[in-house]
Amino acid sequence: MRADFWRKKRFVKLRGLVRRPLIFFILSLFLLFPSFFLYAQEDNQPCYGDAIIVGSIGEPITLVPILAADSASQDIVGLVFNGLLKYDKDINLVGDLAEDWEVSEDGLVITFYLRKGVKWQDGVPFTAEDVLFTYKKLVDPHTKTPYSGDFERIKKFEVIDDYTIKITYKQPFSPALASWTMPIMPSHLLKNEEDFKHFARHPVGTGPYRFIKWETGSKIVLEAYDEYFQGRPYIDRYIYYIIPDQSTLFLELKNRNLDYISLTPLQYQRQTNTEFFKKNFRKYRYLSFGYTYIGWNLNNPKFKDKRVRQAINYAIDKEEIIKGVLLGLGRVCTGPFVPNSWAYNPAVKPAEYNPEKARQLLALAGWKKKDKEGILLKGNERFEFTLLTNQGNVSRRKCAEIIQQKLREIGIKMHIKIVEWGCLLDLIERREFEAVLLGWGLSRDPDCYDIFHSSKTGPREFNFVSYKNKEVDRLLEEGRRVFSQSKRKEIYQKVHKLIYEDQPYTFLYVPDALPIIDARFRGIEPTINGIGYNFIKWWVPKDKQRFKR
Amino acid sequence: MYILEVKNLKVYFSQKGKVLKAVDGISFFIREGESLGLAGESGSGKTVTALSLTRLVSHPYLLSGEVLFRGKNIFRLKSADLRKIRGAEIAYIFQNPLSSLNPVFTVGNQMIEIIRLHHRKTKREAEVYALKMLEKVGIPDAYKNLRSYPHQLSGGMNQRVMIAMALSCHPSLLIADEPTTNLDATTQVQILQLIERIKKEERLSLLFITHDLEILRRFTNRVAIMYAGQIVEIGENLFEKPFHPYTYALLSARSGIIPEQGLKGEAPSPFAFPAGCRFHPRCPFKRSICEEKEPILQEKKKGHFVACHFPQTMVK
Amino acid sequence: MLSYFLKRLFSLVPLLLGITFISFLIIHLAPGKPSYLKEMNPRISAEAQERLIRLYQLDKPILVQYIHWLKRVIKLDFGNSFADGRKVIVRIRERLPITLLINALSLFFILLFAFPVGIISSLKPNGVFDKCTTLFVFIGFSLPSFYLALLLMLLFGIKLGCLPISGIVSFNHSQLSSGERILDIAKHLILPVSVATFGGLAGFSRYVRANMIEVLKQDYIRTAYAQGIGRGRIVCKFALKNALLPLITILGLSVPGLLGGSVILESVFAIPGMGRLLYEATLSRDYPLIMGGVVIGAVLTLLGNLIADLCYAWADPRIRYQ
Amino acid sequence: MSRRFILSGSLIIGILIILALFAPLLSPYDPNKIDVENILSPPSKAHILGTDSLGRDLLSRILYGTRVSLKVGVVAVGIALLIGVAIGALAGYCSGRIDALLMRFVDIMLCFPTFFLLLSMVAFLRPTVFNIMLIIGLTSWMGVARIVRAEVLSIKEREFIRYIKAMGAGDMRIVSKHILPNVLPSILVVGILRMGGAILTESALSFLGLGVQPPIPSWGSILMEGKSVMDIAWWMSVFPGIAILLTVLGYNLLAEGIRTLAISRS
Repeated sequence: MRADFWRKKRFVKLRGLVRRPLIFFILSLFLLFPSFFLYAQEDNQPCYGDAIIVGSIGEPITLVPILAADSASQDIVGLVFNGLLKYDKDINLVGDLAEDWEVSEDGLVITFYLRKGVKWQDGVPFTAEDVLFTYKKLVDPHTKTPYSGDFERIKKFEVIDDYTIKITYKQPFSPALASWTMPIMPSHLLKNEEDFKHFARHPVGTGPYRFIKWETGSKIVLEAYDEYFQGRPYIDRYIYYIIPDQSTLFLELKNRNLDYISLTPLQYQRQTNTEFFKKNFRKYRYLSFGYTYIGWNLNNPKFKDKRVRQAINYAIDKEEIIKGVLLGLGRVCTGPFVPNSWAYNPAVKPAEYNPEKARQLLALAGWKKKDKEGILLKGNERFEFTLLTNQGNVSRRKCAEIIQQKLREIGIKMHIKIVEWGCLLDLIERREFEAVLLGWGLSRDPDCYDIFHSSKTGPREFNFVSYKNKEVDRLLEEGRRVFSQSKRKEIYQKVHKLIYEDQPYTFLYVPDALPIIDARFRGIEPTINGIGYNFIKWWVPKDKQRFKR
Repeated sequence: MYILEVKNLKVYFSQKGKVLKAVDGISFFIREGESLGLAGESGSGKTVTALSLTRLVSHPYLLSGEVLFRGKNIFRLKSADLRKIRGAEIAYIFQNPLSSLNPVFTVGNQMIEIIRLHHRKTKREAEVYALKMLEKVGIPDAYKNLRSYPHQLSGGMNQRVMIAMALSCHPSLLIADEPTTNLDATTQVQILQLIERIKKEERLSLLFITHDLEILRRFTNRVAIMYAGQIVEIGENLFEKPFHPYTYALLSARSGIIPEQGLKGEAPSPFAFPAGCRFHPRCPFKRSICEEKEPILQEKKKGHFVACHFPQTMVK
Repeated sequence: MLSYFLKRLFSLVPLLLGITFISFLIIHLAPGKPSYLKEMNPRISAEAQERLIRLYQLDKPILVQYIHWLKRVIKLDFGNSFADGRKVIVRIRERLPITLLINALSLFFILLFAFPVGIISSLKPNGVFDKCTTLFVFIGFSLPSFYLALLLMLLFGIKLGCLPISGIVSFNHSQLSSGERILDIAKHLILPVSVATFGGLAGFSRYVRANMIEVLKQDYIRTAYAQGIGRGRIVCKFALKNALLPLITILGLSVPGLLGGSVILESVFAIPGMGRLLYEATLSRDYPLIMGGVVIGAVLTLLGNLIADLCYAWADPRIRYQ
Repeated sequence: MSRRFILSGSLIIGILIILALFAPLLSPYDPNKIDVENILSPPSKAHILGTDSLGRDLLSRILYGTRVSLKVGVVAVGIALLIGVAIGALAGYCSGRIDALLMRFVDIMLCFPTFFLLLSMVAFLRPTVFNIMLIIGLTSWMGVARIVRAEVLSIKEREFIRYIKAMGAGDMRIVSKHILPNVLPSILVVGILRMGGAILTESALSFLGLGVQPPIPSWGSILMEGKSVMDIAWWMSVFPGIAILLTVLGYNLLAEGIRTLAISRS
């Protein structure tokens, strides 16, 4: 019905022409040749216009950049705001609002030279004042921001002039640069607003798109910002529809009411191979920045033994999981870095599926005998444990079920407990778990100090598996001190190897991102950084544009 | 001329696959202006008889025979025609006036409803008329009581309302089904006097059903006695000279009211009546024939019929 | 009448207090903590988390928290949602209308169909019509609403493709003319309202039938017949008004069930209503939002009971004049 | 009529009990046998009802699901009856202040949207099968309490109880020996009826993903999975629902049959 709405409009026009075939024919003779050249030219020459309609399951929670923690919020925030720095297509940090930056010899001081002539979307010039304001808000104890951590390492924040900032850190901190991808908020608008209440739903940034409106539960509309400092984006409007149901989302795509959604593996493999989809859409597939793992509570006597963890790694067939859960759309994960990160160590090869080796390792660890049920025994203790995961994530649930089967085959009885997210966090915080099945979404910077450093095992800290390795600790500290990427690469590749050796996690898979986009969009160039990095360069040829201004 | 004549009326019900013979072939008549009393134990079929006279019995398994009202066979009437007779020609007064009046409508509302049903009257006129009727049956403060709900009135008052409703369409036959049973003694007398008065005033014919033989003796010309779905005795001066042992037994009960278990033994089950005379298991005079052959109603004296193989001449 | 009303209204206060206190207790004693984040994020430091907990006063004893909460609620301030910092009242106001609309519509259709169905089957108990409706009633009782929803979605949404299967408006709702908008919402409401109606219809038509059978046995119905009143009028006026009485109470009591049913219905059809809001709030331990929802739910329930009581008193003179 | 209800109801329940008991014999496959080569294959000779999204045989899973559902019905109702009868009998027998207090409590519990109560409780306890049963029991005893109280109140007033009391029997004895047996028929009816309700509740919880834990096959959780693949695997959302429908229908028929039988007897 909704699709018909569009189709009908176009049909009406066509029918009008077809009804007078002769005129149509003559007209086209006149028009054909010049237009041929025109179009050919336009096919390579980006042009302005049209709108992109994005479908999303989730609705943003807030559009205040320093509060936004969910992916839907970040989708919008990323288009409306800029940070001082950003990642380019090869995941290198480049200037965004900062034109240039300097790191002092000792790594303690970072100086940013801000871009001049940048204007907020309400016309007010962007200055160092805005950066200072954003910093102050980030470290203000009354701000409910989850991102204060990186900024609390700042000793001194100096505004040299309107376009120069000098930031002094307590210690050298190389991830600091990455932290300044944090979007900057306008001081002049927020100085007097206490809790961002209005701003959260009416943001003003420096970014390529201006916020127009947000209809709760329905959609968010953005419009190209004509004076964007990197040039106006080609696509006029960005419409973000919230459709909280996977099947409806797909149905709307099929009706060509949406231009851009993320597919599930099932949809990618089974439902989009028709002629219709091939003709009207382009599917993309690239590795995402995240991985799924089992975290072992290393304080638990069973999992303290490295051999046990290695045995389990051998016993789980990751390829089967990727086939069963992702329908093949993913890669085996070999450590805390994903293959498209520069920190990834290609020399680390995933352990093969080898239940025999697993049994041997377990036997070495003392799990030799089996009871009537076929469960391994060590003394009187049965090898039995519970794997926790969160409710509402179908892939993890399936993943857990496959692992359960595989471990049962080597004589380990695993129970699955699916609890809601809040509950899971609580259990993890209190260390009341044996194993958890979770995923990490990764930032582009490889620093994983918070996850694997032995000092980060406190109650609300993220080394909840209590992993302790002196060598890894040392490397992680060094990785934070050193600013040179080539040196850091060396360091993190060592970390990668050591962690895979230790198996504090059983690394399972890196899923593929599976976006599908209407075929009329041009300029999409997938790289290891995905497709979103050059969104402002996407365009639609004039004759294919669907939405006129 | 008979106002009502009943011929071989049978009313059966079906319960749990068995046939319940509530009324099993009775015949009687009521003359114009006459009062006929109908007496019998509970479950003998009195009320069913009364109801079936205007086809009021619900879901009968069998309803046969003839009921001629002024010569018209009620059982053959279309329901629309029947409705014109109900209330307008044949009116009822029931036992338990409180439950017989609709609890959620005012007295006035219910009266106006039926007045307007049978007469062409505006609401206003109907109300005035209802007031008049209430006054006629001796309801004080009629205007206020017209706006009362049944539960706000006493039992006697409610029965007066019932009577007023019954009279409001000038029926020619009034069927009073135990109208005084659940009332206290003084009210009973008042209601009976009222019925007697209006009967005279309106020149009504009356079918009076009751347990209370004393009342019948005082208020009716003739009496019919029912036992197990049949009339066992009918006639004038029944009480002076009953022929049927059952009637005799009833009369000899001290209070004159038929008690629930008025006689030795139990009333027979309506699902399976005894063969022969239905009274024989309890009859002190039974002989072998009583167990085999059913007695038919025979005229023993002029206008006095008895169904008994050995009618006794008994003087009370 | 007024004093009766006030008395009833007053008696609701302790009930409301009891409900809120018990919920407060359950919610806060339940393990798990508010999760403002949908995924774990290593960029969020432990100190930042501590700070949030202090800001939300979650470190105080439960009773103190409850009293704080109560004090604010008396001023009609339900606080701000943990999830997005917006006022609870605003979030509920956004979601409540659609839930009420669906429930009101389904209630309307339940009544619309239940009365004829119940009355007709009561006229001839065990007749053909009655047997058919009995079958329908049993299936209605036994069919899980979400399963019916799935079947309807499968049939109308996917196989036939003629009805939308989720949400309440089409994605291009705001571009439609106002007439088309209403049509659009109506189309989206067909499936959820049918599902909600079906379940309720079974039970309710059964009640109507049982009550009618009971009432039709009453003496006053016989009186009405004896007075020559037509059957139609007897059933529709004399009997129905009496049969209505117990139904009013049942309607009043059905409010919590309806709210509970909304959770499932709204989850299946992805409707942004109260049920779903509360469900999500419970899962993410959004305490202020849960409590706001509990209060709204309890108030609606108690109001339902109160209105039922008042209707009963209005409809039944026996109570009114006591 | 009532006979036919009882017959068909007990036939359905009987068959289900047999299916549950002999599930291992009747199932063509191990219900947890994962087969990633056969994900979501439609009904065929090899898999009569098709396979799920991990390639497991749907028929086997539904058969094993019978065990969960029947168990949930019986245990949850047992708990509800235990609490409901205790509170109802106490309130009805003691009357006065205790009665008022208990009934107020029942009122409060009834005013909760039940499902919300369930959700909070599920969060409170870990979702093992037993806990699910416990929670359903804990949230469904109120109706039982009310019925029992009403019945106890009416029986208490009867002559024979007064007589027994006059003979000096103790309260406990009167309640357990004389009153409760008289309440038993209505408890039975309510119990059977609730069993259907409990099964519905369990499947609804599992459908929302809050019910029994995998890999235990529960009809509700199969349906949940079915919804997510509705557009490509209709069998996943059709068959488990039929199982729920039949089971609950069985209980409802049985309860209705017994109820009408009890009414016509008395």
